[in-house]
Amino acid sequence: MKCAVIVFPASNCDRDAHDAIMHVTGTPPQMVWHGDSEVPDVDLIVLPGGFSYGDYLRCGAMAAHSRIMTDIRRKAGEGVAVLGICNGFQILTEAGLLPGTLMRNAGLKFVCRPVELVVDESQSLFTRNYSRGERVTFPVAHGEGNYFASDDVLDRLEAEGRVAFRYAEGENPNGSARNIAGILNEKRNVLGLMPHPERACDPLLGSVSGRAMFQSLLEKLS
Amino acid sequence: MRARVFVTLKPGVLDPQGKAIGHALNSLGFKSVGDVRQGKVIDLELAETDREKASASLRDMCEKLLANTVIEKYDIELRS
Amino acid sequence: MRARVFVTLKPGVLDPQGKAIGHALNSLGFKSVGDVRQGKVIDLELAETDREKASASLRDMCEKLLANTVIEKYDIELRS
Amino acid sequence: MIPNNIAAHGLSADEYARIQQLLGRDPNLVELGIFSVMWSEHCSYKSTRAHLRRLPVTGPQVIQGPGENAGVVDIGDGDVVVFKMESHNHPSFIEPYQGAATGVGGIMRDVFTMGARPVAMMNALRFGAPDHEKTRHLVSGVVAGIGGYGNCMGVPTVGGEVNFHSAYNGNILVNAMCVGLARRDRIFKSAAKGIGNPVVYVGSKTGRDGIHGATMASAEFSEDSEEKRPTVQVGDPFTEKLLLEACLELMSTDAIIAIQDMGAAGLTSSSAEMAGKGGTGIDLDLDRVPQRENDMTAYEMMLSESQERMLMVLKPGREGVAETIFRKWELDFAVIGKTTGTGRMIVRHKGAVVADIPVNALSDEAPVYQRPFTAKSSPARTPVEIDPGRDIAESLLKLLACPDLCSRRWIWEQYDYSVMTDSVQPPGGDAAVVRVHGTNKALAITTDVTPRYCRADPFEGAKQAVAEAWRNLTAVGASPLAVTDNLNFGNPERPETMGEIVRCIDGIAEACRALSFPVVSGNCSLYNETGGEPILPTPAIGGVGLMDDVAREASIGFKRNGDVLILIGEARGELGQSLYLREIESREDGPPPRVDLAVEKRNGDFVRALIRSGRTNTVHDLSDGGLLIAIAEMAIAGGLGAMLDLPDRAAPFLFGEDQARYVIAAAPDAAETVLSDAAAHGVPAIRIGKCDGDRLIITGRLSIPVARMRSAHESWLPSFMAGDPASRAGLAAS
Ligand SMILES: Nc1ncnc2c1ncn2[C@@H]1O[C@H](COP(=O)(O)OP(=O)(O)O)[C@@H](O)[C@H]1O
Ligand SMILES: [Mg+2]
Repeated sequence: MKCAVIVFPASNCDRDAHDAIMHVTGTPPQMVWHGDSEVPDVDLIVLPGGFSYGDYLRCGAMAAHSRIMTDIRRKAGEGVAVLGICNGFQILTEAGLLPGTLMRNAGLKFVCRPVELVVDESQSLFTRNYSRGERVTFPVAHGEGNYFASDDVLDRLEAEGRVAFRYAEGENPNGSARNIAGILNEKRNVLGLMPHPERACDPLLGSVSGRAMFQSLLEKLS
Repeated sequence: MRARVFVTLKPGVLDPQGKAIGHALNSLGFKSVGDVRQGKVIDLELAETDREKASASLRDMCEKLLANTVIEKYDIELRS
Repeated sequence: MRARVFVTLKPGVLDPQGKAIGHALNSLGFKSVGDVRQGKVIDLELAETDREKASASLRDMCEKLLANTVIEKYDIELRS
Repeated sequence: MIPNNIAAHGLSADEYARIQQLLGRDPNLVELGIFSVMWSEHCSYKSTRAHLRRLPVTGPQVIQGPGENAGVVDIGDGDVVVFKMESHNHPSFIEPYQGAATGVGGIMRDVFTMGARPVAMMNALRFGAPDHEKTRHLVSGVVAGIGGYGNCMGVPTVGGEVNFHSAYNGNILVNAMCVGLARRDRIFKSAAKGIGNPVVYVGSKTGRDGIHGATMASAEFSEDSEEKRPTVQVGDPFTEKLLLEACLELMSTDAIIAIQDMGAAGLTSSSAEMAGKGGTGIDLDLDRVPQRENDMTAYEMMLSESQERMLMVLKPGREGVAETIFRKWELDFAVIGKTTGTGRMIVRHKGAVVADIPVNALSDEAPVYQRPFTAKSSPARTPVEIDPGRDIAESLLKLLACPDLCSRRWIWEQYDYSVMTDSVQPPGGDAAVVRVHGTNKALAITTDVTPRYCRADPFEGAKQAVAEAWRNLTAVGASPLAVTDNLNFGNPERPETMGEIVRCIDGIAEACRALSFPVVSGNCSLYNETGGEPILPTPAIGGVGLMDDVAREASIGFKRNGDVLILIGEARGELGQSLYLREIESREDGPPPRVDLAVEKRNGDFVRALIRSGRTNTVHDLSDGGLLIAIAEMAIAGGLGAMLDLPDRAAPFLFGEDQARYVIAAAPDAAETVLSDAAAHGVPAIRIGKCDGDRLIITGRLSIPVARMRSAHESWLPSFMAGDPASRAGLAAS
């Protein structure tokens, strides 16, 4: 599997994403600068977490206009897998590649902790190595992860099986609508999620449940 | 030319922060405070003298960057 | 009564957000944009009909909670 | 020069006379400003310098001791750890969010200036009494500010400490520590060498931020409009993140001769220090300095404390390489001067020379004082009287929920502690454990001091701070390496306060020497007093240790039913200055616990060996609150109870804060070996019970569900903070 991790100004989980992918798949991803006009020919594009452009104005808003995004939009349209984690998820919604938006946490504070998630949809490139209803633990670390969309959009996401992950009952760290933690696009080749699977790939760090996501991708995309 | 852009949440979109401010004000003793909503104000200097052109350009900025039209609306005020 | 409170950074105080927005607008092709500063706007409903009293109370709210007067200033606008 | 103006610049008449003598004339206003900041307590350490010389600063592991931007310690394989702690107390009191945020930014720059990538942040915080009107507001702002900056930088904040005490009502303490990693052969220093080399300014533009308070009073500014007032520094972590990446990128080339961050007194201190250390002169042209505001004066530019800026001396001809990198990261870049052979700092503005000062007048000639002091004698070691009839369960629950002992989760969950995927032990344990990326090694990090001990007995208290840091590192299985300190005190011109400073330094020196735990960097923050009320003497100790095998780490949580609990170390029942006395008996008196450094070392070395040999992976050191609190914390962390069988059930045994002690849990067969080994090493060790069920039980005296202890421990801080309207409204991060 060939993979690229995009580096925006003040991305800060780019190295973590790189290492998790390298660790699970054995191949180092290419690091691609936001100012480039083209992503190399890869099977998976990762938009990592961080504070692109300081999260100023709105999280992900400025990164969504980076030069590289034009090509990402095109490649996503052609079916290349795109994974947006945390700030990457915010960028994907700002870029219109995923519906809805991420608002400030209901508790109005940044929150960092491991949270329990329920895999709500295992029929996707990203989640096929999980089973539906499986519980996994990924850390969250964000100030604006409160997923919001109109009721129609939420109904549609649910009806089409596009809610990939939900926070387990009582675990919602940010007030997100219908406990949504991660969603797929219509063609199911784009996933955005607030929790960090790349921080859950090493037993020393408390959870390895993120590995299955990278393994799913590896098996499907190789 | 100077311009001020207001970016506020659309009616109906929940504003947890505004609500929290309202609560905080009530508990500080400002009992007359009802609904509170918070938005952004962006002040810009523009090297543009034509008001029409400035307006059009500001609208464009709002659509492209300054507002997230999924949840926000914007208003533009030209000054001087 | 409805009121709008503007909370903006005092002149001279660094505004990293405004700076980044200006930068982003320039690189989106809005070359006429110069200095940009960002602030907050807070819309409140008040169960108060006396304008004087409303103003005084709003000023008090700003001093106590809405503005951080070490770095921010505020302006109050009464509407309707 | 008008006497008023001299005083407003914080200079004494004698100091001014000395300046006239050094210059051979009267200084102009710009020069006066430059002297005032360079000769300030903050930059010159004039009250403490003579005493700091007594600290041990060397050791086989030390590569760079005090004197550079941060200390550097060898961790093997060509890797080094670079660290320092620094205070941002006063700014955080004025504007808690920005004060704390820029404190974090400042200490990170100190570390990456040395060529290190920051890998962990710590914060040692002291606030006023919980019921003081400002406390909540300050807590919420400071915590949000630390998180706001550190989180954006993508450097995990992995631990710290927090105390509440009325002595900090008017002077909170915000001490931030940054730990970074570098390669031994890629360390950067600040001595400007060579003549004619370009001096380069990078980072953010210069504004009127945080200009020395003196400017407010000085003549030139008296008629200035509101717009021109110096302002509070606002942090821009986004720019700092770019600056970090750009600097590290440039450091991988060979372009840099010297580099220095612009911290307090910005351009002045960075240029004077670089030239001073390099033995060169320096010429600066202020017209080339990137400026954020119109019409800035030379005085303002030289004294501005705008954040996120660096000064570098480059090899001639490498300006282009550097500029390309900084432009790529969209940062300002300007050649603003050059090194010279004149030994003078010459500043030009609008074509005129506005300052011309011999560089050594600013550094070597800065005043050093032997201030008079009165040293307090140690309090008498008479037994502390207490009410013997109190209910243990009630005391335990009250202590677990008290402001100084309750869980700090409300704080650390606002910090991204898991970014960089090396935080093997997140906040909540004795020391944070951070893996050295891509290796099996790990760093252990802690910050400690018990100010109430230091007030009662500065010498013993300071020894205790070092001993506790050393013990916390040991408790996770690390070998303590070295220390950074942050000496926070009141006004040194008062003999009693100066006595606290002197005795605390003596205590640190003695403990660091005895434990082979040298001081490699540090910071002093004096004049922390309001209305004649000084803070408690607070010499915060930041300790760093090394683990060769990260898999062999111990943590505090109970892990298995049936594990045997062993108390290591002798219990004398020392209740003087204990939290038990303060919280249960409402008294702050008596002598603090004795610190026997030889015993500390012996017991600690024994425990570390147990961890390394795999006999235990459950260890907690005993400190605030004593034995029963430690056991309760272990039970809460592990979600597992214990059945205790204690030789003594009186409060002094249960809650005494005797030093050099640990509780460990070991499997039954390992426990036998531990006890016999201890006997062989002369280490006191007794069996005190076993892990069991979901309650903490002392038969006949106490039986409390772990869940009940947890809720007592977890609820105080969140409910306390819920009383802050600004925090609840999310306005702390304005
Ligand atoms: N300001 C803070 N930021 C992050 N973590 C903190 C802070 N204060 C305390 N902690 C964490 O809470 C735990 C308990 O702190 P403390 O009681 O001071 O530990 P100890 O007594 O072992 O020194 C530690 O893991 C510490 O790192
Ligand atoms: Mg401890």
